[in-house]
Amino acid sequence: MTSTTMLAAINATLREEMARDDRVMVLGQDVATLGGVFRATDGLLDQFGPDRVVDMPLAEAAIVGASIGLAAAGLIPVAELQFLGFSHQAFHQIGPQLARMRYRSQGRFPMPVVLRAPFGGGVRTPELHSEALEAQFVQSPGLQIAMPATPADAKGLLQTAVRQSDPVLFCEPLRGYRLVRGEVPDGDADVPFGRLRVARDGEDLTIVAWSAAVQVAERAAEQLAEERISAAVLDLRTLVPLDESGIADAVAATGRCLVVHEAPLTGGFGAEVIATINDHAFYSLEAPVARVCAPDTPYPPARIEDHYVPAVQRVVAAARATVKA
Amino acid sequence: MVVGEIAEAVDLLVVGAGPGGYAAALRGAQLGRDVTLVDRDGEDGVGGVCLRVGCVPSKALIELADLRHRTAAATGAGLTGAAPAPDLAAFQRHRAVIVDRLTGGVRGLLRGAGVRVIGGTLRFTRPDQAVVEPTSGPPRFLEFRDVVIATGSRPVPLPALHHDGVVVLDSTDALALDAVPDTAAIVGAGYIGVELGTALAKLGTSVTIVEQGDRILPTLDASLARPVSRRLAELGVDVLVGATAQAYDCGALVVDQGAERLDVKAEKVIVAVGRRPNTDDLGLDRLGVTPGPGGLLPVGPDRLVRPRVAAIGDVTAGPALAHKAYAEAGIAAEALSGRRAAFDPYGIPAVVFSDPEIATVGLAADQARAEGLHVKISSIPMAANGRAATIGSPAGYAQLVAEADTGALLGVHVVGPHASELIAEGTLAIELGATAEDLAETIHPHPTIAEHLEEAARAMLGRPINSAG
Amino acid sequence: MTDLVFRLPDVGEGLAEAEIVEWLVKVGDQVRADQPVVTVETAKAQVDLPAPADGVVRSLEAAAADVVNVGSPLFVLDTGATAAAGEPAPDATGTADPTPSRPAAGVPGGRNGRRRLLAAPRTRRLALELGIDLTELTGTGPHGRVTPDDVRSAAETGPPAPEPDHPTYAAPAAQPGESEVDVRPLRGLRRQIARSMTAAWTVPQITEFREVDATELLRAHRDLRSTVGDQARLTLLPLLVRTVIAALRRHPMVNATIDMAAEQWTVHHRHHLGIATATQHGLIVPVLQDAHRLSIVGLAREIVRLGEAARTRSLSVEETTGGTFTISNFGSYGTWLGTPLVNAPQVAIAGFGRVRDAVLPVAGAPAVRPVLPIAVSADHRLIDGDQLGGFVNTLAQLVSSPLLLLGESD
Amino acid sequence: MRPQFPAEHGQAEPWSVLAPDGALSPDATPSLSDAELRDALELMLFSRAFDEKGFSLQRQGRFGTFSPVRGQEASVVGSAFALRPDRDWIVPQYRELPALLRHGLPLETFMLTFLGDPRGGAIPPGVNLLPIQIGLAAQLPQAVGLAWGLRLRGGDGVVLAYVGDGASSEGDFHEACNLAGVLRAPVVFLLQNNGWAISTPRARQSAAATLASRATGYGFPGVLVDGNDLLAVHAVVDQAVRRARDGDGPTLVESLTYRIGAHNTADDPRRYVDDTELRSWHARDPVTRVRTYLQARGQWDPDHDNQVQERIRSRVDEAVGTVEALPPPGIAELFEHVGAALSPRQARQRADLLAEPEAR
Repeated sequence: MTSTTMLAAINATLREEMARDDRVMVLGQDVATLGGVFRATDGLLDQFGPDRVVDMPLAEAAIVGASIGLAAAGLIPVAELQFLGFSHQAFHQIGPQLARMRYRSQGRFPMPVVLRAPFGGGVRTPELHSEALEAQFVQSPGLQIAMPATPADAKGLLQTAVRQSDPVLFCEPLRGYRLVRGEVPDGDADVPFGRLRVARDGEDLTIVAWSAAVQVAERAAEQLAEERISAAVLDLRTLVPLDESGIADAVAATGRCLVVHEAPLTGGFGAEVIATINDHAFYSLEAPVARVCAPDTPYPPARIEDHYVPAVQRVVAAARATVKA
Repeated sequence: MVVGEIAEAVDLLVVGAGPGGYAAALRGAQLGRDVTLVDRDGEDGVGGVCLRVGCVPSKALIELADLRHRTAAATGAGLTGAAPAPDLAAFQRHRAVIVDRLTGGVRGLLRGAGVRVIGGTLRFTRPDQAVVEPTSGPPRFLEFRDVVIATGSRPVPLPALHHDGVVVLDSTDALALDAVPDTAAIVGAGYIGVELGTALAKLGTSVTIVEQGDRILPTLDASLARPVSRRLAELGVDVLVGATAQAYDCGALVVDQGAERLDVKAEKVIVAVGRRPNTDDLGLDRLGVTPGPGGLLPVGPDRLVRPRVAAIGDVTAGPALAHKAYAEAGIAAEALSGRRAAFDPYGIPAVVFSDPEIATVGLAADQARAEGLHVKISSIPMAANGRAATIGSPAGYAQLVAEADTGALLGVHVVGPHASELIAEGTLAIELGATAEDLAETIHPHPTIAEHLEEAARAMLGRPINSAG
Repeated sequence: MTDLVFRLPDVGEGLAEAEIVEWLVKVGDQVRADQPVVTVETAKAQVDLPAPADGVVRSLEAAAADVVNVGSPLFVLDTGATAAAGEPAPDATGTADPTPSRPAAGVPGGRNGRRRLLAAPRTRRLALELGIDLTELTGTGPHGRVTPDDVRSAAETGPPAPEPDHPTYAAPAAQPGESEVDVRPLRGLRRQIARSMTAAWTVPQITEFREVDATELLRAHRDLRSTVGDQARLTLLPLLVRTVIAALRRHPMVNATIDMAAEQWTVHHRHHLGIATATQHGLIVPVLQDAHRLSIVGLAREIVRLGEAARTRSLSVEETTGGTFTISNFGSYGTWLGTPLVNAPQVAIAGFGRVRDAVLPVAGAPAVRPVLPIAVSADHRLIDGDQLGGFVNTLAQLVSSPLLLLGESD
Repeated sequence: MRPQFPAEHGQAEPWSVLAPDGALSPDATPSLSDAELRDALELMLFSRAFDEKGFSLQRQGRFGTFSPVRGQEASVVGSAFALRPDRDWIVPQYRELPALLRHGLPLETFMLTFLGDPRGGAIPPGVNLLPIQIGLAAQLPQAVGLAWGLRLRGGDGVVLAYVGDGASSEGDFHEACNLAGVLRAPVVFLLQNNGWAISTPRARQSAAATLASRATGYGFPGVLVDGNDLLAVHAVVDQAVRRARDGDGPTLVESLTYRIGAHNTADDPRRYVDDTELRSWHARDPVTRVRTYLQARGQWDPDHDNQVQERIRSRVDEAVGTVEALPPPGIAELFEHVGAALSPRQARQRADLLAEPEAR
């Protein structure tokens, strides 16, 4: 076990996976010489050379499209989209192409492609850099969506992503890159997809979150504990596949639930979580499931983003209301 | 980082690597905290003003000046030959070695404790975030859990005298002189001005001290300052009180004293009119902290300004002394780490390395009275001390202030040789709640200056041995 | 200018000190030689001390009520000054370095009392850690010096420390006076009681009540009291303690403690009986250590001693911990029958109400007899109803026939 | 002085070998042998026959919407004949049936695709094809990645990617060409300029005089070829494939041809195609041209033609019979190959669907 940042965990995992399997390669904008704008791929070029660590033209569709071709040729591309906010420039290669190539080819072309994409607010970026777009990708069957919240999960989920044959959108919380530190196991972290993590146990309320919102939920839970409200925090880890039974069990145990996410409320993945609870834990509920999300506005400029991204106090207030409801 | 403020997690952030800052960092590390220490000068800044350009170099200079002066004075006491000439250039090299050794030691301690040291200018951007602008490279954003503000203070400039570092100097420049000036004017007769003036005079400079108030060392009791005043006169230092420095013109400091205008010939003008806390450029408003009068940060006994934010040293009220910062550092680190801690000394010793030295701790008699205490006072002249006579410095006295009915010591005030060392005993006695009797019954070695405290205690009990009282 | 320091002369014969009664001049005053300056009082007389020369008073080195040693400076006279001149107030802005200003030393209690608080730094830190206000302690050391032991014993009996994260920075003070209710913090013993009662309430407990003919018990008490005489103040309680111990011997598992965290329970072979005691501070339960070894007189004395110590809050830690069973003698303050709450982690408690006359069937005919109500509560996790019933039966039997105690082994 | 802009590119002449009347250009040497030409012609005839059969079946409700090759047979077959199916790859759009057949795709598989049967995507192992691509130009970045990957894997395979004049307006066309140029990927972009994107004429797609000229902007050659000239297309693509295999990078080949007929079975070209223009392209029919040439060389005659037609007919009929005899796909196939394994959620959905009464 070593304590490290999210970013360091990602970098180390990429290095380990590339060393383990020479089919694994890294491509994207500024990933080679610069080592990534956030240094996630720092040092990989030196270790693995220009054929396996490749600076790409500024063309998201080409990066994803080429990854499809590389996978068809038998490689395991780990492509970096510099920001998830720019993924729309490649969306037509992700949803209708990458996600369904295995299906289209009836299994002839599985797509072991990992798309790494930093995202998330609170870091004062210019426009289009911070958007939490995860829900927009959920409707692309065949695509798996991993959203780690901790360094250990960043490693474990990235290992799992690289080592299996289906495409993965691997969303990395920008804000957590250097901020979130934690123990990372040596060797295989063994974090399967579709199995949520109980970040904190609690009895009065279950807070469901993923990625950077997990830390927000945990901090809220700490505050709630001071008010003698015992809040469990679930880290979904992957949205697709979704740990339905994990959610249902946890919510049934507390009878109350609050979903926190950074994306706008309407059509956000929180709605899917609540629908899942509706399907599997409705009769255990003691209060309506609440949501703390971004408002239905465009992602705002930096000076007002703190009003947009769910803050600890908003989560605390919603939790109080849910517990009292 | 091309875009965005990708913050790094910091557990305990300490701003400023002076005595307060590095001590807080080390104590924090001892408590198991992951400590990041930010200083404008990075590793080079470790030690702060005190170790690098303040107390330590100043004491080295005073030592040199004193040595030279006493050597000259000893011609009648058993030494012959010409007094050695001062060589400040050599002194500066010597000083660099001392400072390097001391700061190097601290750097080693910090490394050993796993403290991360970052160089750059820090500003707070949010209640839990700060940005550090290194001298080169992109800014770094630190998101911290707890912070200790230990940014210290800087000399206050006088608008009338533009600091140029060549003629108009501050104390830092003065300690970096590589030649002894023939003439110097010192503006401000506080402890820095008096110390520098004394040292320069002993090195051969013709010194004039210009003070706006009516006497030197205005913040100390007049009786403490009196022997120093006399000594300055003996050293040929001109002290102009009730005088205001107006300008520097044609090699002279223009001084208004009452209705008179004087030209004080001065190769160098040293401005020592006080220090100002470094709290103005820290973005404290973003941190949610508002400095009080004079830029000082209001703190509680645990040195917290607000939860998770502590301030220590010169940025808080009280004497701007390294040992105060040092003591507060531990309190702040402990309080931020969830321990109960309070800065609660009975006395903070204060020392002026004047000639003779002044050292004081605890309450003066009038302060004690203001506290509602009944006091007894005992004051014994240094002339009664044999060791002082052998040093050739019989000026000064030792005064004890004690509670009348219990005899518990409230204040110890010493003017005389080695007063700076002596005061530690007084501090200990006060902190332990010792009485004059305790002190009188404690055997002190003879012949030492230290036994003078025993004598003062005996006098208080009405049974002096060596002094008639 | 020439400063003349006037020191306290020996105005008597061999006097060491004098107290300042009154200053007759103030700083800045012009005085003439031989003008009275200060009135002092020695052990022998009150005298006025005159100025030694003409001059201006520069400073007064002592204040009224100070005791000054012979030889100590009393005042300073500037004999070179001819005109009266007040000391100009130093200009705070840019006159001189503000440091080292003499630090205001913290003298706890100085503002309120006139006594210096004597406590070493280690003691002060300990007080801080334990949340003890030193100014409220009387030290046992020389001159009232507070020792670490003083602090520790205050902590054991005094108010517990506030929460460690309680902010010490300034918080707005509550506005008093306008409220219709009196809101008070739950502190000290009351908080401890509240906590232990809350803990007691979490124990699932059952209570069995019994009314016992106390005729024999009262007779035994009367006989014993005449035997004991002045040796001790013998109440009914020592007898009840004896009875309880005998019943516990026959039902050992009632003399037990339970630890749910470890999921185990402990049967105690020694009998440390807690005696619930009402004090003006609140409920305190001193423990009769090894009560089974004490004679009736010993019990009586120990009960009195502990009760007194409880009321003066001078019980040691050992005297309030380690109980294996508790007796609540609520009859002593008039209660007829009540439900005692199990004093966790003990598993049972016996309550004795006030003896009163009641009509009982005696040999088939109604008779008026003194009746002692007994209520025993037990932790139902460990003690089943029949077990409790068995214990209460034994207890009732022994109370109604104290002679049976003779058959009990010690 | 004002800046001087370079002149617009004028109309370049497409590379051609066989004249519309089947005459070999005087200075040309055929790049295909007579035997290869006979095979090529048979494949062109097969394509045309299948187009007719497909239309017929579609009108009977026995076939889905599909896009005929008619008019573009030389372009498709000529380019495909430049490849070695064992190592080279084809990345199709969707109007390249004869190329896919030559590369090894069973006709039945192709037909299943246009029957709306998921099994149509099942390209047999060893057949170097990506599936038909309905998303226009989306295949191009994939083709570049594939070519790059083949090279990274140490092979010398070349990728031939088909695209049309309409799809060349897509952003993916630009991104793919740009990337291919940067990587010097072994890929040949065969841009079949058939004049139409459904009803939108070539002139509405680009102001460039030729689409081949765009290659200059990507740093590799662009070649204009007579797309109705089998030998010309083959010669040009052969040369491009050779370059790619030798590590000289990509080539853009604009094959100037014409869609004789509808965009697909749902289209009615009479609404937008000018009759005169259509007739002029009939006169330049790619099949006639090769047949005339081979007949002139004594390599083809009406008897042989009849045998070939008969062979084609029976092969098509056989394929129709085979696919129509296959059991239809059902709910199970809905969930096949979505991923390596079904998620619990997908598994439950599958079970729920299978449990519905109409499913049984």
